[in-house]
Amino acid sequence: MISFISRRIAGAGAVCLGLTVVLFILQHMSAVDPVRILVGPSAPQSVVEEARHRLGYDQPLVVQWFHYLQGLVTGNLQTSLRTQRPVTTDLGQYLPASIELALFAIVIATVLALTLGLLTAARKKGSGLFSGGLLALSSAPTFLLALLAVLLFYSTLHWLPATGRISVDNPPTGPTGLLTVDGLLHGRLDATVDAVRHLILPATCLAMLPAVAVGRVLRSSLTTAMGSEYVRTARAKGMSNSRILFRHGLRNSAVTPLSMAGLQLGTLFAGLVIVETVFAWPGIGLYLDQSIPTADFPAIAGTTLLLGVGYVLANTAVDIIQTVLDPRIVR
Amino acid sequence: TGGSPASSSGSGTTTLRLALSADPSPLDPDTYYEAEGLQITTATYQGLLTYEPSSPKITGLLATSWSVSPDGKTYRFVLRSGVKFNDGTPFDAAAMKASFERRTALKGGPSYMLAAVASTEAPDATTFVVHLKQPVVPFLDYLASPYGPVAVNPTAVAAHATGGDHGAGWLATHSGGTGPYVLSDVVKTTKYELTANPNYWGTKPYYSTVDFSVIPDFSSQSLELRGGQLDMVLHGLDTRDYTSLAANPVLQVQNFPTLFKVQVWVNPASRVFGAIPVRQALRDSLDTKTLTSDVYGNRASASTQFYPVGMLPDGAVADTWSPSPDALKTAVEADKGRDVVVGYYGDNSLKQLANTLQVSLQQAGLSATVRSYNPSQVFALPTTPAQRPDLLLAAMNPDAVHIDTWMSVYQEAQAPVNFLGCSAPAGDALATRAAATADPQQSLDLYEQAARAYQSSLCWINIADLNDTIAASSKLTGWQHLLPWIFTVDLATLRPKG
Amino acid sequence: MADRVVHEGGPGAGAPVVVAVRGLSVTFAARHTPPVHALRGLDLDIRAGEILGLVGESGSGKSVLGACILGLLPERPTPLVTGSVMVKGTDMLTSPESSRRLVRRLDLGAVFQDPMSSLNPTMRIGQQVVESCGSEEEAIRLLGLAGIPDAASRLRSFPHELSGGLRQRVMIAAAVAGNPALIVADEPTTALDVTVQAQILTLLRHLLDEFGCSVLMVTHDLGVAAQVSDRIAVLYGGRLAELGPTHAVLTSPRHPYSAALLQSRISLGSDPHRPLPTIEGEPPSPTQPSTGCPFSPRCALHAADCDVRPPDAVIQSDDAERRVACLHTDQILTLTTRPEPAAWAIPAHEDRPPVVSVRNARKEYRVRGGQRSDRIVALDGVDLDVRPGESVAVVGESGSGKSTLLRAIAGLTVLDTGTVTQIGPGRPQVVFQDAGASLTPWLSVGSLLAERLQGQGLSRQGQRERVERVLREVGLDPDVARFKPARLSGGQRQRVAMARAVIVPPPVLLCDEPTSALDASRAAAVLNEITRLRGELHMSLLFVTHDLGAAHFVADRIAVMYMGRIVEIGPARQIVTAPSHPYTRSLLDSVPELERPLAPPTGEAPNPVQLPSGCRFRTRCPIVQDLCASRPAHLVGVGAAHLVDCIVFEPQRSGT
Amino acid sequence: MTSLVLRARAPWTSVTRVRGRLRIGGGLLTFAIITVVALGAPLVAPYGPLEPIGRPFQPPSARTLFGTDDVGHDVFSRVLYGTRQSWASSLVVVLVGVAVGLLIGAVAGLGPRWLDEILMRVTDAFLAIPAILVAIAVAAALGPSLVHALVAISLVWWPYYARIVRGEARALRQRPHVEAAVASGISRHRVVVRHVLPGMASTLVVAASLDIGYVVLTLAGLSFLGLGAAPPTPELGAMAAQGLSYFLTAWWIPIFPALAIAVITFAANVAGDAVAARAGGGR
Ligand SMILES: Nc1ncnc2c1ncn2[C@@H]1O[C@H](COP(=O)(O)OP(=O)(O)OP(=O)(O)O)[C@@H](O)[C@H]1O
Ligand SMILES: Nc1ncnc2c1ncn2[C@@H]1O[C@H](COP(=O)(O)OP(=O)(O)OP(=O)(O)O)[C@@H](O)[C@H]1O
Ligand SMILES: [Mg+2]
Ligand SMILES: [Mg+2]
Repeated sequence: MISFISRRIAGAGAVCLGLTVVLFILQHMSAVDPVRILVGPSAPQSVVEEARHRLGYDQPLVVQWFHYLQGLVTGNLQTSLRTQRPVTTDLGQYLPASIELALFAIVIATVLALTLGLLTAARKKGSGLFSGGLLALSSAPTFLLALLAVLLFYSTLHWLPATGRISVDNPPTGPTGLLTVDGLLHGRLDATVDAVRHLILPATCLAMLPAVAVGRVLRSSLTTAMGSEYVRTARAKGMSNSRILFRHGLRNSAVTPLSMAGLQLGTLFAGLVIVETVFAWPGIGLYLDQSIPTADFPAIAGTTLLLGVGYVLANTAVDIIQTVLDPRIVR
Repeated sequence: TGGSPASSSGSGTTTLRLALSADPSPLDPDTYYEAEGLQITTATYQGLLTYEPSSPKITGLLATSWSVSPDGKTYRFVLRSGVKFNDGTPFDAAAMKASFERRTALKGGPSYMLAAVASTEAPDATTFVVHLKQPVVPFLDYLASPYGPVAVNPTAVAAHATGGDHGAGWLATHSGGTGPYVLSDVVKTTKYELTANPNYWGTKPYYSTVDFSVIPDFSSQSLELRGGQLDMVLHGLDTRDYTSLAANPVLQVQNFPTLFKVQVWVNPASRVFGAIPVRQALRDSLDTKTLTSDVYGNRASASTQFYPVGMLPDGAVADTWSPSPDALKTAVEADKGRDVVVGYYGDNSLKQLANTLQVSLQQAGLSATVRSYNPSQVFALPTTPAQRPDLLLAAMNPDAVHIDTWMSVYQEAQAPVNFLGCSAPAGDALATRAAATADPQQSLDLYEQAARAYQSSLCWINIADLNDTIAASSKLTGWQHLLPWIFTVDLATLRPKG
Repeated sequence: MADRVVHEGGPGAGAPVVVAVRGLSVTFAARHTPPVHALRGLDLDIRAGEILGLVGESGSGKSVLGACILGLLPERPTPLVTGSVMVKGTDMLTSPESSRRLVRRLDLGAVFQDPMSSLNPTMRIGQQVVESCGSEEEAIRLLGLAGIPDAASRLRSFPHELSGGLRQRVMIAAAVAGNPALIVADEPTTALDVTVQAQILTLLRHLLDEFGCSVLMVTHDLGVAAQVSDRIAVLYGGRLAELGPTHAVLTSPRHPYSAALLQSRISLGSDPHRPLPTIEGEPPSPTQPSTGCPFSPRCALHAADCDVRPPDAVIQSDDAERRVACLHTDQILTLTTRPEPAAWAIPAHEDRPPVVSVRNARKEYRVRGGQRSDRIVALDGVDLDVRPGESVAVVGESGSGKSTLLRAIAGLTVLDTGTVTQIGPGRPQVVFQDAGASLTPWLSVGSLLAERLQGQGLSRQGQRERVERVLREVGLDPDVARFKPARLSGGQRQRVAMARAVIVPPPVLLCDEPTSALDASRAAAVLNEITRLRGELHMSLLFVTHDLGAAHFVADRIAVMYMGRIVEIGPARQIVTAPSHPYTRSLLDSVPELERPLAPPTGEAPNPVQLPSGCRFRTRCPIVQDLCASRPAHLVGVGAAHLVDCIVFEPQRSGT
Repeated sequence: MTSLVLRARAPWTSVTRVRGRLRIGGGLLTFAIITVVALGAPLVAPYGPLEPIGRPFQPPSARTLFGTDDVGHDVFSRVLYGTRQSWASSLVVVLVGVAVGLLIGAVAGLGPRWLDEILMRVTDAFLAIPAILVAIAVAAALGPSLVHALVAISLVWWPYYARIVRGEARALRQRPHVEAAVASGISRHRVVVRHVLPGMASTLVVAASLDIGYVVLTLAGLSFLGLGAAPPTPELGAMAAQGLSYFLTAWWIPIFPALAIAVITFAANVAGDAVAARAGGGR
């Protein structure tokens, strides 16, 4: 198990290195001049070169990469060209928002997926309709989904806010950076409620794709489980359907959906970038989105690496949970 | 949330709610050099001079009067007395001197405006003297430019300077100026809050706070404006949006003239458009009036002068022609079917223009394709000739109203933003001489000659003069706007109707 | 149909009835497939406290009947059910799910075929028993009764941590919880080794005397039924063929099918010198049932009146306990006294040097997920010779290393140490246990067979002819060549597999349990086939099986394996009649014969990862001595070509 | 990780036979129609994708079914071509993925252990970071263009298939029929080609068909971030994304391409399920 995890982490490390290399080369090839953007279009060339030198962009690629790696080990991801602050500082600032959004999305996705799976497995009426509808929703491009949601729930129905994390005055700050939690910690229920209202739309849009992906797998493995012989045994014992579903069905069919969930985290991260842009959600997705047009390489690389690491950790966790869930799994 | 425009959220404070489409780069006036967020710097900082609203006429701001030595090398300013920085520190010549030095020291983009400054003096509190190495014709315009040198509170800088950054780190999210507003609260990628400067020397603004929330998606901005969550959308909507907003009784759309010119940049290396006659034909084939009204509605007016308004006396270098649609067809007979790339840099309107241009090129028998450029690509063009399109549609605006700020930035052969490297040596020579000529009238004459040289090079084909278009709640009035501004209005003069 | 006159009665009828099945018909109607008639009008009673053995070949409807009694028919394909199944006054077909569930909880218990898949793999066995018995103490008690050593400590172990036998004991413990009126046991021992099967059967018997509940013992093996049941019901084509007291049915069957079943049964007594009697033809198709008696197409007594309508199982005039569904029971004796088929002409194998000889073969497997040190010794110093034309059977329980040995000879497994030398041209061919799975599903039979003719310089035409010939040889229609394996029946697939092996006659034919998945009559046919081919093609034969009967039938010599070692090897007859090794003996005593009590070995087979020191069998050996622990024995001769791997027989001791 | 992807990429048993049948009809039909449209776009489309046919911003009408866009292109025609474009793109990505994956996976699954070790380490490494993130990073570095986006995605798409194939190969290798083939003494090459590889077809087809929709969405996402096809390329994602600014004033410009995307994805999913149901049944 330990060796397995370490192998996984090592692999991830390798990728991150590889990724930086790729990015460096690509960025060098690509016909963009970040420095020019940085100092401003009409600044004279002298000023540009000045800045280029200051930022070390005039050094050979290998040297630049080496410096980047040096920074990496000391947790320093260079300075963003756009915000001119250390990328780590920026990420540190935007991360909580993304985490909160992602967590909510995960919760919603889980609920949807479970409903999808259980409805079908329990052969409830309308399960087909439900899953069909969900599938249809998840087939729409996320940004369209998001805009339609805004149009409907914000400008037409006036039910939910469309942008930002919170709209109460002087919202609670610290310790966690998750407004919902901090609200509770500071006894600011209004803040928590408001934060949740802001979360609903983006989180739901974000949850759609993963929910369906996981839901389908869950549905399949649940159906298999419910057709299995140990479930027949349980029936023969005279247990009620629902008890069987939860006691015998669910746990045995959890493994596959879990790994799917792990994979879907990738989709979720990608969705963050889009959803945060539409809903003006101040997270790393938005950060990445704003870094792209200015070719803010340190920011792009930093964000990607951060998300990558998160992804690996999450999937490793998934594997551990699985071994707990199913005693037969050995790694 | 919600509420009526310009809502009074209790306790006598009146709030104006605006949106930014992205986090502006650090708001330190000595390095800040972009459009998004100019609204904030202009409201928080002031320079010695400024322009009169919507006019090229320079007027005093922190300086009440000024004189220039005959050799054009010494500028002497009498400073406004009784001015305080927002923290109460009195503003004086020393402060101005410090500000000049700070800008030079920071070597930011806009620092080039002071590149020629030899030294500055502050003989007494209200006298500020600048010595130049050589005459800089547009110097006064630089001082009036929104990106020009402004008064930055030296005590604040001293207090917050860390590691020789001259307080840049702190000023990225705070303000230390003499402007009507103070940057009082910044939550990056979320909100920027301005509050009225308690120590402002001028008439207090009506709105005691101005909130900017970062809303990247313009549809959302438009929705929030309609829904009353925003009082103003500074830019980013498309023509039809503005039309429908203008039709909306509770909203209004304001258009202010700017120095923006929508131009077709010609690539001299182009197989087709390298030849002057072809450029000529291209120009003649364009019906700028129809184009402009089709694409921009009243967000722009067809260009009639070769340079933005106020840079040269009206009509000095007129730039109109009677469109002859099939001029091009005959001109490119030889190049039938040749591939040409029409690039564009900017919003959907420019995309539209690019496509229309593409169509007429097609009809002329060329096989034209459209390519879009994002900022990082387009500003790399001067250094990456391989990436250059045959024609580039772009709308640029200079830092100040002076013609030099246009020629030296966009037109001279070595100009930093001469995208396609097209230029006219004759023009360059004249422009250089003009810039070095102290006597205003003489240099103006030289500039006019340079202008004609550039015009006849047909490196640039003007299409339209863009307005700064602002959509807002119809309750707002008291609009003021300066020519070089963009995405910006004078917040201090805004107030509710009646 | 419930109001039909039912011919139950007679002496035993006095006993109260737990389950009354009346006119039960079950048809599975899937949307795109023809309806499957699983049961067609069944009347049956299960009396209090009796064990009713329900026998019949695969597809005869045994499991479906069991499911009906439990009220657990699969929802789809939707079954059409008529008739009634009354359990303790509740109709398990029509009454609401809630009340059926109540009956299941209170009055019924169930034991299914495969204990591994029938237990929840992610739930501790303790919980699973508690689910049906309520309290942990009770669970411990039951597990104890089910013969699980120190049950209390096992409560927290997961199914996959137990041996097959223990798992089945857990199932049984759960089944007898809250002592139900009836336990439905659907082939509870089919998946188990003979020794374990024998243990389980004895356990069942013993438990019933304890709890006094009745059992429906579903099995396809008459022997098993014979061992435990009071009465035997023979099912054929979804109908009751014969029902009666065990002894009576086994000694004097009245239905031609029962009779044929008894004759074709492979047992230690079957005569190896002549073909086994088999039932001609194929079993009835469940999709187009015949109008008349389902058995008539294969029946020797078949007459015109048989095909009018299916005969009901009527009470016999002379014996009210027996019911037979045949119009010609009077002629039954003509069947049982049929002339035996002619003996085969198998050339006695010459004493030329062996075609295959294995020397000191050793093979270890690393245990997945265990420590690096954990190894399973699949083969440990095995020597074996197969002479030209000779037939050697390797018997042993699951995990004893039979297949590994065979795979080593076939060259599919590389030995860790030791040698496999093969004299003569051509490589050995293998017929695998699961013939169906050993045929590539997406290739036609023809191409599968032709494949082996590559590089024989045959024209397409020539190849086709060879294929057709070999198909006829194994008794298949040449058209089969065009079919994909999926279209063939189990028996046919087995034959195709054989054809594939012999289309180019190999020096040695290796068979890995070719019959263990087949019904008695099919198995008999296959054994006949193998023996015949062996004679005709002068092949040697290595036959791996866990069935001593089959071994005795096909083999000249039998090698008995235990935990990776050959513990005894000798002439088939001697091994079966006069076994020397205690393990061989207990193996023999575990074989469920019709009229012989079982004497299975005690205890569990040791964990292959930590084998006992010295002799591996000592932990279960009835004649164990202290020396056994000290060192492993080595093979010693106890007769002509008869070797035993047991200290007791080693010279210096046998002297004293 | 080993079986992670394999397990994760197995949503196909999901469809019960009955629903399977119902869906197979609808799904495959839509699928077929889309493919036809994609292939026949030039024939079906009333106008060329880049040819302005009238005034911009014309709402849907009899002449222009989906209205005209900001340049006066016929949105309907562009959607048809876009369908073709997106279709081809996702097909390319998936096929490249399958090809590379098949090669690497098969070598790993059937080759010697050490080779398997190496190849799978590499694959794991690739899988350790979500494909789409890498795609974003790469496309961002390369600059916006459909080709770049495709390159970016293809670059990171194959490992999934490598995993699937490798797993399948390992599984098949243990299957009795392969053993039997080996035992029957035919050449190793023949065993691989005739007895092993065909066995992967269904799994691969299923995985691929379920993926197509996902790729289309991914492309759309990249386009939204300005990393996809640059205008005026008729690529659905780009059309929808760049049309977003007209969301409120000329809804038909972004909505119809987006709907097309949704339909493709939906059909691909359903059809994938259907294929899966078939494959599942076949097993
Ligand atoms: N769920 C089902 N769907 C369709 N047909 C079924 C189903 N269950 C059983 N059958 C059919 O009903 C008939 C009887 O099946 P059953 O399982 O009772 O036979 P069996 O005697 O138990 O055979 P075996 O000894 O192999 O278990 C067979 O033809 C079988 O194909
Ligand atoms: N490929 C393998 N990997 C690991 N262990 C194996 C493998 N093959 C066989 N074994 C182990 O080796 C031992 C002998 O296996 P083998 O299949 O030869 O027994 P067998 O007598 O054929 O059993 P069965 O009657 O069930 O076929 C068993 O404990 C089995 O678990
Ligand atoms: Mg059965
Ligand atoms: Mg075996």
